[in-house]
Amino acid sequence: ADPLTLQLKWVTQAQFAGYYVAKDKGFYDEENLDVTIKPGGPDIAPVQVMAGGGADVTVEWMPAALAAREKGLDIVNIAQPFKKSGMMLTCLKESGITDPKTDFKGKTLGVWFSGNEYPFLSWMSHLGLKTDGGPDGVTVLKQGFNVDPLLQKQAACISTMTYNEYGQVLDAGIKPEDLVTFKYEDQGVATLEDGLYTTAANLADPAMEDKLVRFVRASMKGWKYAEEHPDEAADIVMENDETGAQTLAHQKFMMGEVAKLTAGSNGALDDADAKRTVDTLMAGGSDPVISKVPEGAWSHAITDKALK
Amino acid sequence: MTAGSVTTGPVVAARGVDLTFPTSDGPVHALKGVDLTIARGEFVSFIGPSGCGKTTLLRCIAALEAPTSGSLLVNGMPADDARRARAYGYVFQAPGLYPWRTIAANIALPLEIMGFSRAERQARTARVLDLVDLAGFGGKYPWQLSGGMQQRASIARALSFDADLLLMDEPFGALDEIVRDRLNEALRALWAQTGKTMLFVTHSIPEAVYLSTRIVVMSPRPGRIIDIIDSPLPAERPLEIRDSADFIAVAHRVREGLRAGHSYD
Amino acid sequence: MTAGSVTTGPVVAARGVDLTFPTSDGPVHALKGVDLTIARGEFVSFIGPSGCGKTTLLRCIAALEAPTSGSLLVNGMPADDARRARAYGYVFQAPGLYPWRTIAANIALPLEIMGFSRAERQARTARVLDLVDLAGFGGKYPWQLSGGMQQRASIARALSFDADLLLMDEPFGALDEIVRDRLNEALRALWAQTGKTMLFVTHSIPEAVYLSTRIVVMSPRPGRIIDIIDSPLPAERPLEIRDSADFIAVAHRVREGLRAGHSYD
Amino acid sequence: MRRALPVLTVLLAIVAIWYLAAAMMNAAWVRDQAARANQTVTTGQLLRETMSLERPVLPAPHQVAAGLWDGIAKQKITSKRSLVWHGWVTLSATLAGFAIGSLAGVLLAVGIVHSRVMDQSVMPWAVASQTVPILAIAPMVIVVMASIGVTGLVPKAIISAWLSFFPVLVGMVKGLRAPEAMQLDQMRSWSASRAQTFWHLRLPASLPYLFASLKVAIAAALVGAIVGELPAGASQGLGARLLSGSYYGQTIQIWAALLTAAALAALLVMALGLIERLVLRGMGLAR
Amino acid sequence: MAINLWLARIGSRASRLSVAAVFGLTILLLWELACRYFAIPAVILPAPSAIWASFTGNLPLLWGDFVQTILKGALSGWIIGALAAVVTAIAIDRSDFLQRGLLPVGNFVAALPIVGIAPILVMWFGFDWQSKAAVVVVMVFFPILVNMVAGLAATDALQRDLMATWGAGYWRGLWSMRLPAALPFLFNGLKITTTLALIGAIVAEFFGSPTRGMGFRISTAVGKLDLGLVWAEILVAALAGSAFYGIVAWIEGRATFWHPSQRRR
Ligand SMILES: Nc1ncnc2c1ncn2[C@@H]1O[C@H](COP(=O)(O)OP(=O)(O)OP(=O)(O)O)[C@@H](O)[C@H]1O
Ligand SMILES: Nc1ncnc2c1ncn2[C@@H]1O[C@H](COP(=O)(O)OP(=O)(O)OP(=O)(O)O)[C@@H](O)[C@H]1O
Ligand SMILES: Cc1ncc(C[n+]2csc(CCO)c2C)c(N)n1
Ligand SMILES: [Mg+2]
Ligand SMILES: [Mg+2]
Repeated sequence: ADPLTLQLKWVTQAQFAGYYVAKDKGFYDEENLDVTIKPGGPDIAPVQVMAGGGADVTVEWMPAALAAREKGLDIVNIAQPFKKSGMMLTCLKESGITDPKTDFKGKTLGVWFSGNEYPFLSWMSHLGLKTDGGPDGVTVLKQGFNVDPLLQKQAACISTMTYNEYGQVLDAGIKPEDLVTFKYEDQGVATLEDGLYTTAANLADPAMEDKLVRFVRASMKGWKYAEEHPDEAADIVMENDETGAQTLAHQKFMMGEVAKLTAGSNGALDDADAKRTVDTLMAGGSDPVISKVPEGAWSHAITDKALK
Repeated sequence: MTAGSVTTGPVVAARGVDLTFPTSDGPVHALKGVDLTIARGEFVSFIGPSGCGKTTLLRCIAALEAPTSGSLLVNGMPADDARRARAYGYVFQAPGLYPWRTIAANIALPLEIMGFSRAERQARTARVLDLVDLAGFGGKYPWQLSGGMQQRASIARALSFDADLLLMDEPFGALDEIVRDRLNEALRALWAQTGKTMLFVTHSIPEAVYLSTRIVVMSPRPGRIIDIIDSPLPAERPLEIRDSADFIAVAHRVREGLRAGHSYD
Repeated sequence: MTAGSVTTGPVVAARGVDLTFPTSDGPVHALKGVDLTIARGEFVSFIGPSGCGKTTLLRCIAALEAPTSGSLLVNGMPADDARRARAYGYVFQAPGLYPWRTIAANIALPLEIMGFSRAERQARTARVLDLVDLAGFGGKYPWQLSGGMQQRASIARALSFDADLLLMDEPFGALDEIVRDRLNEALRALWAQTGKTMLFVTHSIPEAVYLSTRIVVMSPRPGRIIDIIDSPLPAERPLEIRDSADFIAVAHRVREGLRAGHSYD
Repeated sequence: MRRALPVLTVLLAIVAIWYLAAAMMNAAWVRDQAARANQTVTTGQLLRETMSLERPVLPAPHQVAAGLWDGIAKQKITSKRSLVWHGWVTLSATLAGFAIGSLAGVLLAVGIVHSRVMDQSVMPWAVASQTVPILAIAPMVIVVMASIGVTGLVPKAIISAWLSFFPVLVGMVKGLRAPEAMQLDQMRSWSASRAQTFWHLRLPASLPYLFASLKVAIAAALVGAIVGELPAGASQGLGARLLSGSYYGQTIQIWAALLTAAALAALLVMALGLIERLVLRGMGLAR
Repeated sequence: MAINLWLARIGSRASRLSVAAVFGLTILLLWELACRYFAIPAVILPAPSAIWASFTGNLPLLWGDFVQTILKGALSGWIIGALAAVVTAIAIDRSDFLQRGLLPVGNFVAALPIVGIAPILVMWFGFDWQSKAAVVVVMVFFPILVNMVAGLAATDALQRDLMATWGAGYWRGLWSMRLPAALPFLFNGLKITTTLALIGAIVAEFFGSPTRGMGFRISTAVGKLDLGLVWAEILVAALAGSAFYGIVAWIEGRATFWHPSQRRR
C-alpha cells in the first residue's frame, strides 16, 4: 500500500473522527493507502511539520494556513470537510455582557494564540476595539489549554469550540442559562476551520496527487460514516487515544457537535466560504492578518477527481 | 569572659579514662586507664612517642572526644560544660586557619564569638600578632604564609582571648630554634604573670623540661601514662638553666621514659 | 625510572634566583639573588627563620614554582624537565595524604603512577612502611592516624620510588626525639648506601649538623642565603658525635647565622 | 522506625495543610455554584463539597490517592490508562537522556579543566545553550528529527539530555578544580600525566560535587522527558498524560500524573543517593 | 581553531572573550552557510542574518518582553527561591528531625516537574508575572537546596573542632564557618539555576499569559511561522541568561576567592 502521513492540528479526539473512522473501517485500505495519523499538540504548527517533511497532509485552519503562505510556505487547501466554524466566545452571564458592540470594553477575554487568534483579532477590529489592554479596548489573555480561566473568573469570556470546551464548561457544572455565547458564525466573522492542506510541490507530483485523491475520497467516506454512526465513531476515537485520558461521554458529545459542522460539506471547498474568510482576515484593521489576496491558496484539483 | 575561675579544686581531674576508636579493621586503644589531676596554675607537658594518645587526651579534656569509660572533670564540671563555658584556648597540631579570613580576621574570630568589642578585638589582635612576630602579616590570607607562620598565627589566635586554661598540641613544631626559644620564654613569662594553667604537648625534651612544673610521659598501644615527673627546677628560669645539672637529670629521666615507651628500642 | 643519573655535573645549579609573589597588598620578596651549586651525593640542609623562603627554594628546585628571574638547572637541565623526568622525591611540609586512600594505597600511588608492577608496589610499600615504623597501619585511612604518623607516612611515600634526589621539607617536625634520632640514622644510612643527593629543610640545628655535608643558612625579607657551612665532621657519624667539639663548633656557627637572620634579635 | 517517624510526621503535616488548602481554594467555586442556584450552603455542606468536586482548583489528597490507585493498581500495566505504563515510557526516555547528558557533561568538564581553549570557548556557549527556552525549541527539535525519520524515544532523550548536561558540567568543572594546590603539586612532583592526575586526584576529589550535580541532573532529565512529550506526536508518557489532563480540565488526573512523576524523580534521586553512599564508603570518605 | 589555540595561549582578559567569540562566529558562519547551501526553509531554521534583522527590527517589543519575563518573572522568582532554599537547607542542617523527615519528602515535592506545576500555578496565581515567579521558585528551589545541604556539610573536622573549643553556638558556627564553607557549593547551585530560572519563566508563559513576555511571543510567533522573531527572542534569552550567569559567576569569584578552584595556582 502507498504510505501517507497525516498531521492533525490537535490531540486525538472526535474533532478528527473522520480520519480515524476511515482508518479503522478500512476505507484507506480499500484505496490501497497506508495512512499514519500523527496527533498534534499545543505550540506545534502543523504546516511547519509538513514543511520539515514530517507529514504529507495536515489538518489546519485557513487563517493560519494563509498566514503561513504569506511567510513563503506554498501550501494549498485541497479539501474542506468542515463547512461551518465551531468557534465562539463564552461569557459568564454575571459578567454582564450581552452585546459585543457595547459590553466588551474594559473586559478581560481569553484567546488562543499560536495561529488561532486571527479570527478573534479581526472580530475585534470589526468592533473597533483595541486589544492592547487600554481602557477603551479589551485585555487579552493568552488562554491555556482549558476552561479554567472562566471557572476561576480570571476572564470574563474565553474562547471555546462548540464541540469541546463549551461542553467542558457545562460538565464543570455551569448551566447554559448562566452563560452567554457569541458564535463567530453569527457575528459574521467566521473563518474556515479544519481543512486539508498539502504543499504545492506535492500537488505538482502526479503520483502524489493520485494518492491525495484517494486519501480525500476515503477520508470523506470516513466523515460521512462518522456523521451517521456517532457512537461508533466516538468508540473508534477512544481506541485510538493513546493517552487514555479521554472520556467516552465527552467524545460522544463532541462527535455530535462536530457532525453539525461537517454536515454541509462533501469535501469540496466552497469558493464563497473561502472568499469570506479572506475578507474577514483582510479587514483586520491596522494589523491585518494577511496583507494581500492570496493566489492559488486552494485548489479543487483533488476534490474534483475524488468526488467524481 | 573566662568562666571557671571561681572554683578552687583541680582544673583537670581524670580517673581511669579509657578511649577506644572503632575502625573497620578492629578497635584502636588510644587511651587506657589514664589517671591525672592538674591543679590551677600548673604547667604540664605531655611527651611520648608519636601515636601514643597525647592529642587524644587533650581532645578528651577539651570535650572534643568522649572517653569510652572513666570520669573526667574540668574545673570541677563535666568536660563538655567546661567547653561551653569557654574554659580554655586550644592550639591544634595543624594550623586550621579559615581560608576565607585574613590572618588578623582569623585571630579576631574567637574574640568576635565571645563578644569582644571591635576596638578590643583590634587591640588584642595587634598584640598577639606582635607576640608571635607576625606584625605586618595581618592582612595576608593563610595560603600566602609559610608553614611556620601559619602555626604562629594559630598560636596567636589561641592566646588572644586569655583563657585560664591553655591546651597546646605541639605548637612550636614548625618553628626554628631561635623563634622557639623566644616563644618559650614568652610563654613562660605569660604563664608566670597570669597564673594560667598550661597543658602542653611537645616532642622536644629540653622544651618540656624548660617549660614545665610537671612532665607527663606517655607510651603507646594502648596509650597510657608511664611516668609523671615533678620538676625540681626553680620558678625563675633563664635559658641558661638548660645547662644546669638538675635540668640534665630531669631530661635524662624523660628520655629514659620515652625510650621505654618505644617498644622497638 | 630515575632519570638524570647519566650526567656528571652538579645536581642543582642556581644563579641569581629571584622570586616575588604578587599579593593584593604588595609584592612579597620570597627569594633574592640565590646562588647555590649542589654536587651529586651531597647532603645539604637548609635552615633559617620561619618565612625565610626555604620551602619556596625547594619548590623552585622541584619546578613547582617558577623563579621570577635567574637561572636554575637540575641535573643540568631546566628544573621543569627534571621534574618531568621524575628526578626527585618530595616530602612536603604538611603530610597531604589523600583522604580516600588508605595509608598503603597512598604510598603506592606514586609507584602506580610511575608504572611499577603490582607485586613490586606491594613489596616497596611494605618495606618503606616498615622503615618509618608504620607496619600494621597500611590499612588505616589518614584521619585515623596521629599527626606524627601521617608525617611518617608521607616520608615513606617519597622514599618508595627511590629517586636519586630527595627534597624534604621539615620531614621530622612532628616526631619525638627517639623516633627522630632513629629516622636520622636511617636517613643517613640510606644516603650513605645509595649515594642519593639530599636537600633537607629543618629547624633543628643538631639535626642539620648531624645529617649534612653542607648547611645553608637563610635569612628572611627578602629570603636569601647568608651562610654556607661545609661540615668538617667525618663520614662515619654515630649519634654520640653530637658531643664532639667539631659538632658543637658547627652548631654554634649555624646558631649565629640563624640569630643574625632574626632582625629583631 | 527511627527513620520512618520523622518522614511520617512531615507527611502528615503536609496532608493536613493540603486538606486545609483544598477546602479554602475550592470554597469559592462551591459558593458560586450555590449562588447561581440561589441556595445557601452550611459550613458542613461546604466542607463536604470542597472535598469531592469533579473539577477542583486543588483536589483533596484522598481524591488524588483514588486517582493514583485507579491509574496504578486498577489497570493492566500494559493498558494506556495505566500510570505505570506511562511512567515507564517517560522513565526510559529520562534514563536515556540522563545517561547521554551526564556523560556529555562530564566529558565537557574534563575538556574544560584540561584545555584552555575549551575553557574559554565552551563555557559561554554551554551557558547560552541552557538559556534557550527548551519548550520553544522542543517542537522544532521534534519536527527536525521527525523529518529525518527519528521519532519516539530519541528526540525526547535528546531534550532531556540537553537539560541534564548543564548541572553536571558546572558541578564537575568545580569539582575537578577542587583539589588543594598542595595535592596538585604532589602530582606534579611525581611528574604524573594529566590522565593520572585526573584518575587519582581530580576525579576522587570531585565526587561530592559530582553526586550533588547528578541528583539535580536526573530531576532535570525527567523534566526534559516530560517537556519532550508535550508537543506534537507524543501520546504516551506522563507528559502526554499531564497535557491531556490539563486540556480536559481533569485536575485529579493532572495531580495523579504529577505525583507519579515526582515519585519517579524522588526514587531516582534516592537511588543516586544510595550509590553515592556506597561509593563514598568504598572510598573511605563516608564517616 | 588555530586562531583559537593561539589566542588561548595569550590568555589575557580580552583574548579570553575573543576566544569565545571566535568559536561562536565559527558556528554562526557554518549555520549561515548551511542555511544558504541547503536552502533550509526559513520556517524550519532561519539564517543568523535573518535572525539579526528581526532582532534589530523589533527592539522595543523585545525590550518589553525582557522586562516582563526576565526582570519581573525570572529574577524575582530566583531570588525568592534561592532564599527559601537556603533557609530550608539551614533548617535541615539544624534539625536532625527535619533532616530525616523533610529531606526525603522535600526531594519528592521539589521534583514535581515544572511543566505539570505551571498550569496549576497559573491557575492559582493568575496570568501575570506572579505565576511565572512562582514557577521559577519551585524550579530553582531543589538544585540550590541540594547544593546548600552539601555545602553546609563541607567543613572539615579541624574547623568544626575549633568552633567547639571556642564554645561557639550553632548560629555562630553557621555564620562564621559553615556558611563561608558552603559558599562554593551554594554558588554552584545559584549558577545552575540562573538558566533554569529563565527557562521556567519562559515556559510558564506557554500555559497562560498576558499578551507580552518572551514565552508568549515565542509561542505566538511559532504559530505565525515568524521564526525570525522566535529566534530573536531566543537570542535575547541567551544574552540575558549569559549575562545573568556571568554576573553570578563574577560575584562567586569575589565571594569565594579563597577556594582552590578560584585561586590562580
Ligand atoms: N579518628 C580516629 N580513628 C581511629 N583511630 C584514631 C583516630 N584518631 C586517632 N586514632 C589513633 O589513636 C592513636 C593515638 O592518636 P593521637 O593522635 O592521640 O596520637 P599522638 O600522641 O597525638 O601522636 P603524634 O605525636 O603523632 O601527634 C593512634 O594510634 C591513632 O592511630
Ligand atoms: N602563595 C604565596 N603567596 C604570597 N606569598 C607567599 C606565598 N607562598 C609563600 N609566600 C611568602 O613567601 C615567604 C617565604 O615562604 P616560605 O614558605 O618559603 O617560608 P619557609 O622558609 O618555608 O618558612 P617555614 O619555616 O615557616 O615553613 C613568606 O613570607 C610567605 O609569606
Ligand atoms: C494552547 C492552545 N493553542 C491553541 C488552541 C486551539 N486549538 C487547537 S485545536 C482546537 C480545536 C478544539 O479542540 C483548538 C481550539 C488550544 N486549545 N490551546
Ligand atoms: Mg598528636
Ligand atoms: Mg616552609
